Amino acid sequence: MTSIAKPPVRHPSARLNGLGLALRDYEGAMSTLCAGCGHDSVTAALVQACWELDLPPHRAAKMSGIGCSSKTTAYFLKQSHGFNSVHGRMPSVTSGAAAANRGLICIGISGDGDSLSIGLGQLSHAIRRNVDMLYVLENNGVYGLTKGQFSASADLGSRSKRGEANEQAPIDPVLLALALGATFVARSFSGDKQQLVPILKAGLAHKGLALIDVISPCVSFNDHEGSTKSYAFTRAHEVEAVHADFIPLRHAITVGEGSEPVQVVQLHDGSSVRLRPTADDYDPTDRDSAYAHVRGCQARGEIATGLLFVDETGKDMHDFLHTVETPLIDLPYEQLCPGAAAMDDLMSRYR
Amino acid sequence: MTSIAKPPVRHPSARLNGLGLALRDYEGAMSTLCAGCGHDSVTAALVQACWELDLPPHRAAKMSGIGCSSKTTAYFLKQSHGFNSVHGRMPSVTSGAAAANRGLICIGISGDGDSLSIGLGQLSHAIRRNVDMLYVLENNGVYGLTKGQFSASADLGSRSKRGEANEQAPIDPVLLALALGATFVARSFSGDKQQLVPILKAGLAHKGLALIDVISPCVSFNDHEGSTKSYAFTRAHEVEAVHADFIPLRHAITVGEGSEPVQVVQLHDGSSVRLRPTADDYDPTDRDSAYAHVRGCQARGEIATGLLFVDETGKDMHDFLHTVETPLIDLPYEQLCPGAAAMDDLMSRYR
Amino acid sequence: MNGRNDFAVRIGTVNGTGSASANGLLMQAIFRMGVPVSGKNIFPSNIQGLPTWYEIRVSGAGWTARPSAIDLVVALNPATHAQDVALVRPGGVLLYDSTWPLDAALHRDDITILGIPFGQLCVQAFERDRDRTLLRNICYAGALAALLDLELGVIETLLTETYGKKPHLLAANHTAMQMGYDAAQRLGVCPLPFHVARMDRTGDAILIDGNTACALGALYAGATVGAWYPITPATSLMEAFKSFCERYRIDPVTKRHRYAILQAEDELAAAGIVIGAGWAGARAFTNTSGPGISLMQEFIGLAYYTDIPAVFFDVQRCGPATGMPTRTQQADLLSLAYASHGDTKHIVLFPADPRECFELAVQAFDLAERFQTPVFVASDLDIGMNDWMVPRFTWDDSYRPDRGKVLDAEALERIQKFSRYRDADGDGIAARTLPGLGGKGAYFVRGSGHDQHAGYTEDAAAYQEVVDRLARKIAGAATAAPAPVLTAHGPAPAEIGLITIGGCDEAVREAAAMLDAQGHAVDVLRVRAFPFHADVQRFIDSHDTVCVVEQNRDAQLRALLAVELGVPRDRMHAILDYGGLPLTAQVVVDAVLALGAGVAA
Amino acid sequence: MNGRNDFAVRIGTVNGTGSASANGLLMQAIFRMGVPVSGKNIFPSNIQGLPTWYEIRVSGAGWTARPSAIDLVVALNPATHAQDVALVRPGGVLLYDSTWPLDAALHRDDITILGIPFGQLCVQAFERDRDRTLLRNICYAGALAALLDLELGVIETLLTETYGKKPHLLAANHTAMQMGYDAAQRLGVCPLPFHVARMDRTGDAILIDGNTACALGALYAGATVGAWYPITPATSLMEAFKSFCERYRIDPVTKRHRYAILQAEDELAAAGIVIGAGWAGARAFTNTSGPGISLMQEFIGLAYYTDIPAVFFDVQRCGPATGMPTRTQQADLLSLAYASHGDTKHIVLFPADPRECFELAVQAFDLAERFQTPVFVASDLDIGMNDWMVPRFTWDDSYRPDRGKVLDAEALERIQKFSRYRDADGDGIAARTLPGLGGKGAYFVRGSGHDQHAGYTEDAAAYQEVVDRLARKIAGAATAAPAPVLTAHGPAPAEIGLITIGGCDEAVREAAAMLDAQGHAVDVLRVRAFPFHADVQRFIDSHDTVCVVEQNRDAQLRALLAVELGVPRDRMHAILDYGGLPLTAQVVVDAVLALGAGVAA
Ligand SMILES: Cc1ncc(C[n+]2csc(CCOP(=O)(O)OP(=O)(O)O)c2C)c(N)n1
Ligand SMILES: Cc1ncc(C[n+]2csc(CCOP(=O)(O)OP(=O)(O)O)c2C)c(N)n1
Ligand code: SF4
Ligand code: SF4
Ligand SMILES: [Mg+2]
Ligand SMILES: [Mg+2]
Repeated sequence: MTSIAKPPVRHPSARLNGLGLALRDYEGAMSTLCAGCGHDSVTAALVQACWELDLPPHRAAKMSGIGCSSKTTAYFLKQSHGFNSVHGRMPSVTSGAAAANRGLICIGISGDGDSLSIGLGQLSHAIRRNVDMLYVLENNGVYGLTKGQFSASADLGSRSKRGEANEQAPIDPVLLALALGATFVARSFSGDKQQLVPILKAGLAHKGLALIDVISPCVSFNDHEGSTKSYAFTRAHEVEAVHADFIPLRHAITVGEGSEPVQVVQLHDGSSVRLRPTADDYDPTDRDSAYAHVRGCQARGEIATGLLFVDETGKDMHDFLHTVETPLIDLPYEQLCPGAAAMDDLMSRYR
Repeated sequence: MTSIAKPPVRHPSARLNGLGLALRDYEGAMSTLCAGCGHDSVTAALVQACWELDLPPHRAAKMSGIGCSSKTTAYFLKQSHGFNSVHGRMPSVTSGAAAANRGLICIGISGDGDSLSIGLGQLSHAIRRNVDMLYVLENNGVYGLTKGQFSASADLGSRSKRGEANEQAPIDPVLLALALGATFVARSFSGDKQQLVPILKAGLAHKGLALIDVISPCVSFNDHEGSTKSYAFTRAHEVEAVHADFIPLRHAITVGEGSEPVQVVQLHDGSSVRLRPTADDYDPTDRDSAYAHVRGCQARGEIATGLLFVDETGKDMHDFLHTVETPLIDLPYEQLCPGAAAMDDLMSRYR
Repeated sequence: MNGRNDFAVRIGTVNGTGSASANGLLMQAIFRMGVPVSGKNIFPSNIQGLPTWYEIRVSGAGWTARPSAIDLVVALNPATHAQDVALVRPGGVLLYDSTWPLDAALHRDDITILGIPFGQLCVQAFERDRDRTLLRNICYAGALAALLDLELGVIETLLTETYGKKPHLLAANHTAMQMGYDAAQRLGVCPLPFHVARMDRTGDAILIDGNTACALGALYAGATVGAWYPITPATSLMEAFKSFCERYRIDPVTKRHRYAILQAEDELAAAGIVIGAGWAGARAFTNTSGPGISLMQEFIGLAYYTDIPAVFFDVQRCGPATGMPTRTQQADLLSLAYASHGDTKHIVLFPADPRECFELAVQAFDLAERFQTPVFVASDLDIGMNDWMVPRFTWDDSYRPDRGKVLDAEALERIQKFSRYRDADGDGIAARTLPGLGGKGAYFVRGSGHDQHAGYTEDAAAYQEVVDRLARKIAGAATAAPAPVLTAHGPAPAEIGLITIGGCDEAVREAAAMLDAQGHAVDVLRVRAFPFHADVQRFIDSHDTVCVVEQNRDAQLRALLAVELGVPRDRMHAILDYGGLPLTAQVVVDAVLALGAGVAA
Repeated sequence: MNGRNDFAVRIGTVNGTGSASANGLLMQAIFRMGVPVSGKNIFPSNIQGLPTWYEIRVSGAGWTARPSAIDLVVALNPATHAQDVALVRPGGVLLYDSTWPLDAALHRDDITILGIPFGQLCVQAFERDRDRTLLRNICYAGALAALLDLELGVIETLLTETYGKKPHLLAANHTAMQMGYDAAQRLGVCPLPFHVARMDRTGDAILIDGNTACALGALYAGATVGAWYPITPATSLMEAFKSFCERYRIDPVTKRHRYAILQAEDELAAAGIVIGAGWAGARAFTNTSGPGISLMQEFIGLAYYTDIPAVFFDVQRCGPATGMPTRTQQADLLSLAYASHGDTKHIVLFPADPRECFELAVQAFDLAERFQTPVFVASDLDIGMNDWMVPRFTWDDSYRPDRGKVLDAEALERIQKFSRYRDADGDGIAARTLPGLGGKGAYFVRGSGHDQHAGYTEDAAAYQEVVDRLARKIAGAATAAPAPVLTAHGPAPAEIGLITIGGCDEAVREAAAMLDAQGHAVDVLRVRAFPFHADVQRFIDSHDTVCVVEQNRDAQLRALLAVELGVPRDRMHAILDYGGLPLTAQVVVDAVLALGAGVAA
């Protein structure tokens, strides 16, 4: 594989966003994933979401581990710095980058192998630390890049290409995140851009870690009959709990259209998500009802999708750290070094 | 520290168990933990439980990671093999030992640092693999052996000895285990031997991984005013959901005494636990109600204890592996090596 | 390299299009014609759509190293035309898929350029897209059959063996093959000057890859527990072990397994499982590559310090970091030899080809149990994933595993006190007991300081006694581990001695022959184990010029020789090749000749 | 060692009983009397109830290495009476707590045995159990004050400084001290032949431990991100950094922090955080010990291969595995120098004492940013956790961090195309940009194969260009890193050259002086950085007999010298000490003399 740059032609009539950028400006290198791979749809949704959000490319930091999914970071936001780190350890690298420069908008991309096997501890602790980041888990139930072994998210009874059934219960990142106290938990489907784009936008605007589990089928190793992470199966079993509309800061917020119950969650930057539950009495701001809903869907063989839970009041890593507003990397050295006089003074403590 | 062997004097009138062994036969080396450390009470409960269960010491394998808690394995069952491995990795070592010799009764001891920080991934995956083992998590909210830093189970607002308040939300091993599909989940308190011993016994008899979160105060670093893992705080806030009585195989099972509602769960070796919920309508065989109960307690500032959930129907690691009944280490070499004729035959596949 | 039964072909195509079976077919056909053949797959680290190459070398003389020059390039991927054209040796041939044009700028006068519209032919002949893609490969194989004079009968037999049960597929493959064959014939150049002619030099050989061979070794050694985490290029080792177990290790009555394969959550866990299983008495192993070795460092030190047997297959790939997962290297040598913090030293075995993978895998388990310590088998991508022609494997039914010093209940009876780490025999190896035994055989394993009785200690002398014993133990392994293999130029030492390791062997021996042909006498010594056998020292002492040929940037084998044998570093010339492709003889020849004055005829 | 201002005391007690403050009091008092003093804490890896020792050495000549012999043992723990009695040098003194009897079998004729019932005195004098335990320490300190002729005024001042704000405590401490003092006076032996007499040799010195000093270095270097996972003996480094930051790095107005300290979930995460922060442009560091280094191997390789600065403090302890966490060693040298799989080589700095910890910590950050690579500061438990007497630290306000080649928006404007890994200056160091810059400065970091433009590659030449650059870059660090320190016997090279490293320095220089006194001329060279400075080679070349003195079993420093400089291994005699305690001069002297014939007077 070699990264293939796309020709930088801009269509004259291309629509521009608030920053005067076209959609193409949010794209990256040409994908080298398999034709039809779910991950490429996630890329497209990310491009769309960032463009619609007027996200300044230079402020983004694209973070990933290793896997087909983790290659996604190369395929969008070519004008942003990116970091394809080591397998399962993206969360810690992102924590460090975010600690050093709180001005960065961290976009982490991972896979089910990367996040739920080797990286389960790091994902869990990034949730606990509530690093301010978007965390997209491109979930296909297999290790794509190493050719199709079951991952920890493979469902009970799901069959491999060779026909073997998975016997171990899956780890559901959504339940895990809810149990660990995540402040933004969603699930979506790479095949459902309508649903995915607003969730990505809300996740980007959320303060703290926004975990989005995206079912993203692997056409090479897990899209066959008998797989529960195929396009067909996901389409047939997806049940949206809450539809999210994202309303950027600059738009007026209109609450409740018609008779539909709508809940508006104000995000820390002033933007908001309008949550329209499709299930009765579903409260996306109540952690326990979200958990119960997901479990209920599981019991019925359904896949709960949508923005399942959001808590905009939680503290994030920088709150815990009590760091100054200025990114640490921008502090002048003079504010960091106590200097010679302080040293002399200090030395008397050691006599 | 040097391991100090206790003098092997046996009191003539000592009560003997079914194997003709006295309680002292289940003890280990002299503890080198701090006087009053909760972990020593857990040790005593383990000794009691193993003795009462007539557990054959030679069949036990005592497994641990690193920490004060992990030293526990040295202090009981001196006639058993033990393995004090590396920090946070006891679950994998135990998985290997159990895979090699399914005849072993694996007793894993860990701490909150060992299991919820560095070892979170391994604990989670041992749960998923449902290794047949007792997993005792001696939880004191701090790293004892490294002198009292907050661990990932430190509660919000709990204060360190120096007075600093913990700001990050705790990881609750019980919620985590329930979310991950553990088949036996309990919480107890090292100060409550009455409750702890039967739970340990049930855990030992359980087929699959039995996780017992034992609040086990650290007198040196986390037993002060302001700590939420102190003896005093735990005593004051403990709420028992279900009281477990363990009934060994050889005893007759008497269901329901008096008017108390009692539920009997048959364990795979024929023994059983009698669960007596102290809360109305608590069903310890329902994962979701257990989860809800623990969350409910949390919300009220209570600590849910007791045998919270048990599912005796789950498959364990050897079920997933479809391994033969004979421990792998006992298979004669002849049953393992295909031999020369098979080799000759096989070679034709490579021509 | 440019004659009958002496040439090389390189096929450039796109991965995920199914060319592997066509390449295998070609290899197999040549092999069945009795002519030594070898193949190297040069593939990208992705699943579909990127350039990939396959090199086939035909060598009546039996050389199977990667070819130093390419006689015929088959260019099926327009994206790599430039690269592909450049690779043809002067006087060689380029065959391209003329469905797409070849840029005129790429034309070369010094080669023959042939075009066959494989793509177009398949579009005309087949309906479904998938078939068109897949059968294009068989189509070029057919063309090569004509160009290289392969026996059609052999090819037909192979097709029948593969597709016999699916007549529809068989027919389609036959059609595609014939189509390519005919098209090539029409070019009027068949056979090419370099082509295949039946011989009888493969009768006792097989074509097999090293990962399969390692798996077979583990199977025959009686390994029962395998734990791993997927990683290229190690993955297929456990996959092969699994399929062997499914064939040979299922209880015929209960259908239950006489093995346990655990796909762990990561490499740390895989190492832990293997160590737990080894402690419990099973022969256990894991397979991984560089990143996994880095992650296992802590656990490796634990097993070393607590005398626990475990076998680690490191199928090396190009480092550092993630590096090039589909390229080969021998750059984990230092990481393995001294793995883990603190003072450690480990037994490492270096197979040179799949046959040795099999043999050394078996020995690895014996050494691990005998010395109660981690043993590494350092293979690499080239050995592990490419098909090599090697003598068929044989098995001696009288083999019994060397379990080392394990005390059972009876043996325990006979001794007063069991001290787990007491060096009773003076060889540094202390007897162990297995969990499940209990009683006075029970002991406590700890990675923390312990004395010879396995008791906790912080006492300097008691601590030192144990680590000194470990040093003696591992030193003893130098004699027990496989001795180096000498390929001598004559009875007396030659002037030049080449020391090499692992898969470099083929190319180095070929280089020696080439140098010989140019009047330079060269002996070759291939090291097979660390710590080093005394013969290695002797070899160095008896050669004026010593070169160490290896595939890494930093001359890691040479470094180990300098440290362990005390040979001055500069007494050994480093010949290094680390671009990620298997070594060719020419690289070695050039390097030796470049030593210049020092090398006399 | 047995005279005025030249002797050593060893105090044996039980940990968790508060003896540290008494030992500190004694150290401080001697120090304030102007007499050079050093202390070594020999403590168990648990929290409470086990034997622990503290050694104080008084040396008017200024030697601060661990003493080779003990003149006075204070035995407060009956459990270790046997050991403690055995340790007294012939002619020395044993002082025991006669509250408990001393087994008659332990009596020795060649020493003076004194008893004071410290426990009993405190039971009589104090009410509460806790006070009785704690004040027993001050009581023995009082006795030592009498026996060693410490100035009471100095002690009173110290007590007042510590307890001045708590009159009740001050009074109790005073009572205890006086009680011990009086009891000792009554023995009729005060002062002992070896005792303290005021000098003026500590005026410019401080007493400080290396972990505190490293923390101070990080503070002054402008490090803003610290990530760690607790581990003995590295823990106190981050704790010290935190308390310095709380003092100097809190915004006076908002009370917010100009630093971020993350207690990570494990060492892998700590490494990841530091690398992420380094990439983002912060000066970031982690502190750990051997097991952590093993766990960080994969990440270290990533940072090496992607040119990311990061500082790692490895406070070494006794390995392998968990080893002896409260004992010292220098056994991670190989693990650090070649950390991670694949070809790697890292900059490692070796401070010899706390003052150098401070200086090299600052340099570590400069080197890491200048060379864009992980830099290790290899300290150890002895340096890190014991109080050393060193010259006070000074700071030059003109210091500015060397940020290396970082392109800002303006610089970027001036160039056509930004190629992250292009070696424009021929020094192997390519300019970087920081995230947040965007535009043409944006690039993609990958641990997989990349070319000089940071593009993905699997091409051999493009790959090699990058790893060759890395090799050049690190080679260049040999000159930039701190040069070795020579302690020459005279203007011309002595016959014997001792090479040493880190905390061994004190003992080795003392040994050189001792050997000199016996007529052997010895030069000492202390290596301060890996890769090695050219002076190291010169030193070896100019000495007939070369010994390498280090604290590990496998002569790791010597191995590195053999590999990197090409010095034949056996050209260097290994002098090894690895029982876990700080080195003493006598060990070195004995080893050098044992070389025998080779060493002329
Ligand atoms: C330490 C380490 N172990 C193993 C690998 C091999 N490896 C690369 S990607 C991958 C799994 C990727 O699975 P997932 O995260 O689900 O991504 P997908 O390819 O399915 O999108 C593995 C095991 C590696 N690169 N590093
Ligand atoms: C890899 C590694 N990192 C760090 C340590 C240091 N360490 C020893 S015990 C421990 C924490 C123990 O905490 P916990 O498991 O809660 O046990 P406790 O002492 O509180 O019972 C740590 C961090 C280690 N031994 N190994
Ligand atoms: S293998 Fe699967 S996950 Fe990877 S690129 Fe192909 S379709 Fe996507
Ligand atoms: S430090 Fe705490 S956890 Fe450790 S032994 Fe003491 S009381 Fe127990
Ligand atoms: Mg996946
Ligand atoms: Mg703890």
